[in-house]
Formats: sequence, structure tokens, C-alpha cells
Amino acid sequence: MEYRLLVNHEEKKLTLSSSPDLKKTAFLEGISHQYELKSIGAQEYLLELDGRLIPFYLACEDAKTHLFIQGETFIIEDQAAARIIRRGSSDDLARMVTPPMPATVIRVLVSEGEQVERSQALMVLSAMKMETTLVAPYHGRVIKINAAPGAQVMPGEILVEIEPDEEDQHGAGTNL
Amino acid sequence: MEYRLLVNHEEKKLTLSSSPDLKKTAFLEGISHQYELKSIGAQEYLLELDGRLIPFYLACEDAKTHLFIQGETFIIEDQAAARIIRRGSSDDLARMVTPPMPATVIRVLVSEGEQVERSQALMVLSAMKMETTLVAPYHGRVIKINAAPGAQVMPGEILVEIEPDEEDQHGAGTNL
Amino acid sequence: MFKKILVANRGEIAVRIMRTCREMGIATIAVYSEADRSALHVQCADEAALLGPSEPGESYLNIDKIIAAALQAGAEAIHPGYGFLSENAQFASRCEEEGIIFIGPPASAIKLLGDKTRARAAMLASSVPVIPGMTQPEDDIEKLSSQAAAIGYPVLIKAAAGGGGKGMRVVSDPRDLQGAFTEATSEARRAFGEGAVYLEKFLDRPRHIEIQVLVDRFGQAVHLGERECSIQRRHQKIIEETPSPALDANLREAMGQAALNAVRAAGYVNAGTVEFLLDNEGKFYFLEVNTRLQVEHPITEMITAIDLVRQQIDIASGLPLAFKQEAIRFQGQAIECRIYAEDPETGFLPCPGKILFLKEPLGPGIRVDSGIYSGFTVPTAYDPILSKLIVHAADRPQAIERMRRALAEYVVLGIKTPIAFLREVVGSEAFRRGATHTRLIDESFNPWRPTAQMTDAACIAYAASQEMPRKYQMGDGVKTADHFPTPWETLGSWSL
Amino acid sequence: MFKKILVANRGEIAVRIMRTCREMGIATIAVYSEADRSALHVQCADEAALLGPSEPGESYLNIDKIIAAALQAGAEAIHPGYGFLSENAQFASRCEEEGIIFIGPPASAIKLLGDKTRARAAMLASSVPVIPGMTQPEDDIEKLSSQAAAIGYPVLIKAAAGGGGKGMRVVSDPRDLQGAFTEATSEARRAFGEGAVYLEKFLDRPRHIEIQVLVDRFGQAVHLGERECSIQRRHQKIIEETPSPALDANLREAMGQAALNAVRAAGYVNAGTVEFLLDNEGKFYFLEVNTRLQVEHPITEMITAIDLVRQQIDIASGLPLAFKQEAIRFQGQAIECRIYAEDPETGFLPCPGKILFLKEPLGPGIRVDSGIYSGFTVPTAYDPILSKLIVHAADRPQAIERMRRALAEYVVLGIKTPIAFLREVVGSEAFRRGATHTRLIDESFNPWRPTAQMTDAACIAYAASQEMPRKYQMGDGVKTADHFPTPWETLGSWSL
Repeated sequence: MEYRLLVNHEEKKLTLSSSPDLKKTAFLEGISHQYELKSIGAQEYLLELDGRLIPFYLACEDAKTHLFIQGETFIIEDQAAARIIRRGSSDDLARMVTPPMPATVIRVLVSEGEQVERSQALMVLSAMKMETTLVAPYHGRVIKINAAPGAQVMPGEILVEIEPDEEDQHGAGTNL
Repeated sequence: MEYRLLVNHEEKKLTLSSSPDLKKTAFLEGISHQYELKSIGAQEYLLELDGRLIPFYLACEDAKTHLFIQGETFIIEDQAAARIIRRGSSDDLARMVTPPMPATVIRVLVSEGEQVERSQALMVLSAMKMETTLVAPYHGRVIKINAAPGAQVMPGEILVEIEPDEEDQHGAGTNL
Repeated sequence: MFKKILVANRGEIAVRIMRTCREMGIATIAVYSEADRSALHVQCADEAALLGPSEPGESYLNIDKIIAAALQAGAEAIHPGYGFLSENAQFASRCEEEGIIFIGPPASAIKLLGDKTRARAAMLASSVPVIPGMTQPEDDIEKLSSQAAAIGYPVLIKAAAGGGGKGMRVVSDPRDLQGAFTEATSEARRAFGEGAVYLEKFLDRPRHIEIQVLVDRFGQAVHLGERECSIQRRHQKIIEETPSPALDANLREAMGQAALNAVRAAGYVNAGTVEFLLDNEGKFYFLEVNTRLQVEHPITEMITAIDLVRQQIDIASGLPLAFKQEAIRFQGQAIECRIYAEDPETGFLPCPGKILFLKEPLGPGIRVDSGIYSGFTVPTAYDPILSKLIVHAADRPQAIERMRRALAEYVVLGIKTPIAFLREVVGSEAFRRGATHTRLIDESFNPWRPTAQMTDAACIAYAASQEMPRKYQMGDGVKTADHFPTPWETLGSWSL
Repeated sequence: MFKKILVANRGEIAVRIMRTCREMGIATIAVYSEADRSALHVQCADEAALLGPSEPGESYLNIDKIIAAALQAGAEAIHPGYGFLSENAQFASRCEEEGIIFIGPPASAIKLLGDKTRARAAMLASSVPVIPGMTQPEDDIEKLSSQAAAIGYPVLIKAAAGGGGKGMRVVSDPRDLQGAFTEATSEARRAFGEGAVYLEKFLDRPRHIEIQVLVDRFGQAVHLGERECSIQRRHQKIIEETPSPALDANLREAMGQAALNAVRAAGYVNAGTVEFLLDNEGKFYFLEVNTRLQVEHPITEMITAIDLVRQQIDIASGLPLAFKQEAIRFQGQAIECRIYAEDPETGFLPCPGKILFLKEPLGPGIRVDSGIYSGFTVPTAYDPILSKLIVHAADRPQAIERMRRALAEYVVLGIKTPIAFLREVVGSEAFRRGATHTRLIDESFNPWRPTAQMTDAACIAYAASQEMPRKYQMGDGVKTADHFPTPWETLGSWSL
């Protein structure tokens, strides 16, 4: 996935390779780095970067992430629109197609490339023995479907990516 | 509210007076104590008990609460059924009539004393500009309604207390 | 011994005093303002009394309210900490009148030492070296010239009515005196309406050295060595250490004796600190006496193993000193860094706010005296000190590396702190050489920008944390709303 | 000096070693088992190598795997910590063969001192006092009787083939020797198939005193005073202190010299600890040499300001000792409490599990060497030590009160620890008097139940926290799922 970050007011672009089976790779300013990440606590992580272990600490406040790493502190602003779920950004969140709880995919009701209306049903999930339906948050075109029937899905995973129509652009980036 | 606790395997009963405007009082083994409580962090509290300040720390694991106070550690089991929302006890929780998010009460659809069917609509709430409906988790009789139209309600507050019918007793205590 | 003490302060120093009280079996009463309802010092006390609104005049500086709280709770003594009322003679007198013991010197000593002219006269009378200079203004250039020769060049011309550097001139060469005098006089006249000036010895980049003393009610007095406090920003100390790299045993003994003479001259009792300026020829000059516990007292505690707060309480309760000068020994090197809520990138402007995450350093030779916790909102109304990080090691190079290690372990997220800045100053060649003076930060670290060697790693760290599947992100820790979206966050696309 | 060290250990000691390495500018490699993927020592290292499954034989005791990890990462030296391979002569030899420096004594010294008979002979040859006794079994009662008279009553009859107390008898009166001999012989024959017995001096409630030594490669050796380790449970130390209340300067010097003789006799190099038993007449007897860093080394560091891990690394890298015996001074009193994952109410059975909340004590004179964090699951496969709490103060009474204060501040929720138990032992009249011996806990604190003075307050605290409106309960801290129910918890009664 591509990232456009403001790090202490300096712009940085990077790309992470996201295939889960391969060694994870980050590309940053022409250099590729191997990395692994482990979560230690709610706000603590351990990054292995090019063979070196680096613990770091995160805290979010509004749209800013405070990050402490090896004695240095950074304030990071994520320039890409609502890529992830962040507390308080409910407007963006309302526009994401993601399950509100761990669930299993039962049926997928649309296909890639299809045009969908706002509130059109996209996918049926099962959780806590109840069937529930994810709907389109806005008019647009389905560009990617990230889960098939039977898949276990978690909150925060974008299950259906929809490119919004012109008049419905607010809050939706290429990664939605 | 009345509490029946197992504290390090010893049974203790106490009652807290809960009127918000009065000085808070706890009655325990014939003695009444004045108290105030302040939350310091997610797991840290400051108790003022009979004029003395006592910080304490809480952690929950399954149905047990670990509590550290003045150098002593207690494991507390709450004998009353699902009084509060506790992580992991989804069976009980599914049986409580409580909003899943901060919301405003729009309409109350039942009255105290009324017999209700499982899944019967009880109350309509508004949150995030959407109307949503709380339904009865089991057959029973409405014994108390704790919120009127216009009220701001929070997750964890029991809005409608329902005494379950005989055949539907599981997980429901007098406080539901 | 006292059964109950009121601590008339807040933040890290109130917490630190209460810790010793607890070790002594003494109950503590915290006082707090409305801004400090959730402050750490309130959590550490046995009882707490609300003083009033956040303005210091309505709370921590309000003598009537503090006395009332002490009487109400039945406190036998009040510890004033540092700052606020700690050097207020009127407060000390008032305690005396109310039958409460003020844990500090008698009001008379506070008064004498607070009056710079009387203090200077008392020091001169007791052969304590003071900065040579004139005590009266002079407008005759001939007389000034002979005074300057007597004081010894370089001299400093100062405006009698002065302040803020106006009407001030450094003169190194006798031939420049006339011109500088004319300029200073006219500048002073423009600034203050009168042109009177006087002369003082000019000290170039002096060191700020202070001596800790303890005096009991029976006239026994000891000194506990020096603290080197030359690293300052905005005329306020930020790094202190002991022993000072500038002192040898002889100079330490000479300064220690001068400090004892100084406090004896003032009829002093309890813990006090005598501040000196030390020039680069090893001459030292009395500056003032701080009639209270110093912020930087822990470094003395580290190398002597003596608890200064316990000594203060023992002395105030009437106990004699339990040790003689010859029993006091100094072991190893201690350094303190003050952690303020301030931004070293903007000239150390205070930056109060909410602490989103906090992790304090641990392990060998580390002490943290802290007044904050994760989730605490640092109020804007008070001094922005958050905590003090103190290290102790066998020698100065080891103490420096230990401080750098500890600073690298110290995580404060949500507000600006000088932690990274301090790490750089402590690691600088000048600090390692021990070549510290009061203008070091201004000359070498202002303006300052972080080196930011970890920017790329920070980007990857951030992005990787965003890509982590939510179920793994929970780790072993507490599940938080960051990981598990609440309905507020997720119900948007549900069909309800 | 080394550029990179592999730390062949886990938990608090690995973290503590890495802290000193960081201060010395040395990169560290952690090794870990599958059970320790999220362990703190992995987070503190610069690199980490997975060894294998949690069983020690597949991980921390596996010489081949550790050597391979060191070679792979380019480590110049290995620090073994304590336990695991730290006293394994074969491992030390293997390091030597592979061109890796073992941070500890030479394999030959480990071997000699690990063989109790050879060690005893070497000590006898160097005039180090050993527990008087026979080296061969004897079945002639006349000969036994004269041996007993030579050793001095009380004597202990021990089975030559023995163990577990079988065939063991204490004899205080010569007239009881015959009967005890008959009983012991027949008991030993029933238990072990042979009845051979021998005699040893019986020490009643001895103290366990150990002397820390440092020896460089050039034969210079110093001792760093004693550690009193008499407070034990399950034959394992739990509270240690220095100085020992049982030693005066003369006895300290005598034991220090004996310790130096002991290590010289063994051709010892690096840090080591000579353990003695001290009887209540002030006579001491060689017990064994621990050829590694001790768990309780921090108390020596506190009163000497010497970093023992730094000394180990310096010596291993070939540096001479930087100080002589006369430069070593002892300041104040230090006490250590070991915090184990164990339940003092059930005879100290280990209780591993998940740490739900952790808050460590801070402030003057406190050191915490910890291997845990909030959210960490303590594995079942290893020694249940979590951390060590060490205090330093001017004298023993102050150190005791400081330890009690620090223990009261130490919050560990989720698993059982002996924190409240330790607080009671340290505050007991016997401990305050310094009347400690190896059977104190067994005799006075077993069984033990917490006093539980706060039960009522705990009930009110719990109930009050449950009644707090959820919106207030969030306080200033992180919002957690406890406060804000997730959809899993709340969707039950929604109409979806």
C-alpha cells in the first residue's frame, strides 16, 4: 500500500508490500527495507528493520500520530484519506465497508467493476449467529472485493473497495 | 445498589447509595462509610473513604476482578448476575437492554408491568443520525424503564429492566 | 516526631516529599487547586484539601487557605517544597503564630537572606567572598577609574536603577572606561529616567556552583558537597551534577567552609543551599542563599546516600544532626536532567497539554522523581516541570552514558519535552570535557533542531502499524478502542 | 572493547546486561525460545535470534544453537547471565574453541569449583576454612566417637549414599552418638541399600553470607564486601542485603581475604561469589563458589557504585581492574527483594500467567530490574523470577522503611506474587533486629496468610467503580473496551 506522510512537517512517501506470505518490504526514497512488526501492548510495538530490532511507541490525537522511536519523537500526519479506522473520525468511518465485529462472510452480492447505489447491499456476514448486511456508503463503482464467502473478517478490514462518483467524493481515497 | 461479592473467597454484602446529589455512602456490615471516587486512568482510581485518600488499581479477567489497594491484592467475584458489561461474557451481554453507543432516546414503546415477547421493540434511539431500535432479549415482564424520551444514554446503562419468564431464566438476575 | 504533615506544593516535589513521609510513618495532607484535581500528588497523600481556583494566588500562594487547611486537618508541620511559599518569610512567621512548624529556616533568616543588600553585608562581615564592586552609584569618572583598578578588570558598569541589561557595559581595557561610562549613563537615563551607574567585577562565563548545607537547632552544621548547575536555559537550570568537574578536594573544602560561614552569619537552621559563581581562575563569589530544598537536591542524595527531606523533617522536629562532617563521603557521580513540558526547538517555550503515553526508564543507577502519569493533562498555570531524571554511576563518563541510555528509554508522548535535546547536550564534546558554563546552551544549542536519524524508520514503523491485521495488533495488552472499533466508528455501513 | 555481545539468557538478567552494554556502546544480540517471542529481553536487544521450542534443552540450554547464533550474528563475546549455561564448563570450553569470548571464568576454574570434593581439597590447601567433617565413611563407633570429639559437637551423621534427609541425625550430646549411629545406619540401609555414614559439623540456623570478588587476567583481585542471603524459601534466596547485620569490619576483612584466597586457589578470573555459612559464634565455613553473576549482585552495586556487569565485560575484554581494594568503599544499606510469580499462601508454588496491570515503584533510592511488562504472559517453562526490587538508604532502618514503601507502591495484577508477603517479612521484628537465618521463613512465615486489612475498602472500591457512570469512568486515560463495549458485547439486543 502507498503512504503519503507528513513527518515533523516533512513529506515522505513510501510503499509497503502487503502479501502476507512473502518477507515484508518497505520502499522509501529508492531504498527497499525488509521489516517485520510485532505488537507488544496497546501502544507498543517491536519493529525488526533490516535485521535490527527497534521498539517504538504510538499515541493518536485527532488526526496526528505521536511516535517515539530510539529516543526520537515524531508527529506523523497521514495524507491519504481515511485509510484506517481512527477514533473520532466517524465521518470517514461511516464511508468504509468494514465489519463492526469479527464475522464470517456468507454471500457476496456484487462483483468488481459493478456500479452500486448508496445503501445497496454488498455483502452478507454472519456474526453471533445473526446475519447482517454491509451496504454501500455512497454511489460508486466496485473496484475490488477483498473477501470471499467463508472468510473470517475483522473490524478494520476493508471488504469492498468502491470508487465514489464525482459528486460523492468526500472522504474517499483511492484505497477505499 | 446492593452487592454480593466473593472477596478472596470470603462473602461480603454491601449497599451503595446511588443518588448523585447526596454524599455517597456505602453500608457494609452495619457500618456506613462516606466515599467519593475519581477515575485516574483506564485501570486506576482514587477513592476517598471516610476522609482518607486511597488509590486503587483494577484488572478484569473472565468473571474475576483483580484489585490492588494499599499494598494488598484481592480477587473479587461479583455474585449478582451480569450487573455490568464485562468483556467476554457475551452471553449475558446479549441479554441486556443497553445502547451499543452513546445515543438519545426518541421513543419508549413499552410501559412498566407490560408483558413482552422476545425481539419485541422496546425503545427507539437516535445515534449518528440514524434511528435504531432496542428489542427484548427474551420473553418477560418489564419491571422498570430507566430512560425517558430526550435522555442521553450511554453504553452500560440498563435502559429497560425485564424479569424473564420461568423458561427463559438463563443469565438474567433481578437487576436486569 | 510529627504524625501529620501538610505538603504545601504540587507536582514531583510534593510526591517526592510524601514518599519520605511515608517511609517515616508520617501521614500527609495534599493541597490542590481546581486544575490539579487529578494530579499525582493528590493520589500520593493520605488526605487532600481543595484550596481554590488554579491561579496560584487563589491556591498554592494563598497563605490563609493553606493555614486553614493545615489547622482543619490537624497538621503539626508544613513542608513548603520549592517555589510557591517556600521562601516567603511572612508564611514562615504565620506558621509560627499558628503553632504549626514550618519545615525550613526561621522567618528571620529567610528575611535577611532575601534582602540582597543585607545579605551581602552579612557575608562581608563573615569573610564570605562576594562579587567585588561598589555599593553606591558614582558619576565622577576619576573615582570610577580608581574603583575599577581596585576591583580589577574586566569590570561591569551597571545602572543603579537598572535591569534587563539596559545601561550595562563590560569594560576589559582601562582606556575604554570613559566611553563606556558615557554610553551607559545616557542609556540608563533614557531607559530609567536617571543615569546613575556603579561598577562590579565582570565574570566571563562563570560556573554556577552551589553547596548544600544542613544546620540543626543546636548550631551543628555540615556541608554535603557541591552541585554544579552551570547548564541553564532561560536563566534556569536544566542539567546539574555532582561532583563538579571544576572542583578538587581543596576547593570543595574552601567553598564548603564559606557556605557554612554564610549560613552561620544568617542564623540559619535546616537545609539550605549557598550559591556561588566560580570564575575560570578558581575564585568563587557568594551569590545568594536558597532557603529551601532545591529542585536538584537528588544528586546530593545519590552520592551521599543521605535523604535530605528526612533531614529537613528531623531538624524541624528538633532532632540533632545524626552525623558529623567527617562521616559524610561522596561516592561516584550523579547527574540530573530536568524534564520540562517545553519545546527546545522554539527557545524552550512551555508546552502544556495531555500526556498520551508515558514510560519511564528503569534499571541500574536510575532514579525518576515524577509528577505525571499517562493520561494526565499538564496544567498551564504552573511551572512546567514534569519530572527529574537522576543517574548515579562510578565516575563521570559512566554517568554520562547512563544518562544517555536512560533518556533514550524515557518515552513521553503527547507533549513536547527536551528529552532528545538533553541527550544531545549530555553527549556533546563540551559536556564530556566538563567545560560547562552558564552560557553553553545559548552559545552552542540555540537554535536547536533534532538530528532525526530515525525519520525513515519512523515512517516504516507508522505504516507497518497501520497495516497490521487488527487481530494481531491486540498483542498481549489491553484491548483498546483503537483496535476494536466502537459502534460509533463502524455502524456507518450497516443496514439498521 | 567488544562491538557485539550475545546475551545467552532471558528475563530480567538479560535486560539488565543489555542496559550496561548500551551504556558501553556495545550492540547486543538476544536469543529467545518460542515461548519468549514477546519477552522484554527481545525488545531490549539490537538483534534477536530464535533458538527453538520452549524446553530449555531446545533453547537456552542448547550449546550448539547458541554458538550458531553467535557465529551467525558475528558476536565477539557471550554473556551467560545466571542459571542456564552460566556455570557450564563445557559451554565455556566450546566458546573458547569457536573463538568467542565467554564472559566469565576460564572453563578450568568452572570445572574445579563445580566438583565439590576437588573444590574442598583446594580450599583446605589454601587455608580457607571448610565445614569440618570426615571425607570417608566409617562404621567403627569408636573411630566415629573420636572423630566427633575432634569436629566438636553438635555433629551431623550423614549417609554416604544419601540425600533427602534419609539417614541423617543431629547429635548434640556424645552419649547419644551410639543410638543415633545405629538408627542412621539402618535407615540408610533401608533407603539406599547401604548403611555407610560419615560425620560433619552441624551448624544450627547458620547465616548464608557471600563475598563478591573481581579478578582480572593479571592476577589483581579485589573483594566488594558481603551479601547476606539468609532469608530463603524452598532453599532459594528471596531477600538479600548488604552490609550484613552480622559482620563487623574485622569479620568482613577476614571473610574478604578468605574469599580472595579461595578464588586464587582455583585460578579464577572475572566476577565470582564465594559463599560461606556463618555460625552464631562468628565462625565461617566455605560452602561453594558461584562462578557467575549472582541474582542479587545489584545490592553490591548500590553500596559501591560499581557496575558489576561493566566490570565483567572489561575483565573479559582483557582490561586490568581500574581500582585497588583500598579505593572500594561501602555507602549506606541496600536490600533486594526478589519478585517471583509464586503464591506465598501455598508454600511458594509457581503461578505463571498473564500480567494484567503493572506499575513499578519510583523515587529516591529505588531500583527495579524487571523482565516483565503489562500484558506479558509469564511462560511456565522457566524460573518464575519476574523482577528484583532494590533499595538503597543511609542506614538499615531507613532501607527497611524504603523497601516497605516501595513494595506498597508495586502493583502487579493478574498473577500471584510475594509482594505483600515480603512487606510483612521485611517489617517483622526478627528482620528489623537483623536476626535472620536460613530457616526464618519456614519457622515464622509458613504457612502464611495476608493480613487483609483493606478488605472492606476493597469491597467499596470495587462497587464504587462499578457504579461510576461510564462517561466519567474514562477519566483521562486510554479508552478501553472495558468502558466502551464492542459490538460483540452490545449488539445482542439490537434489531439488525
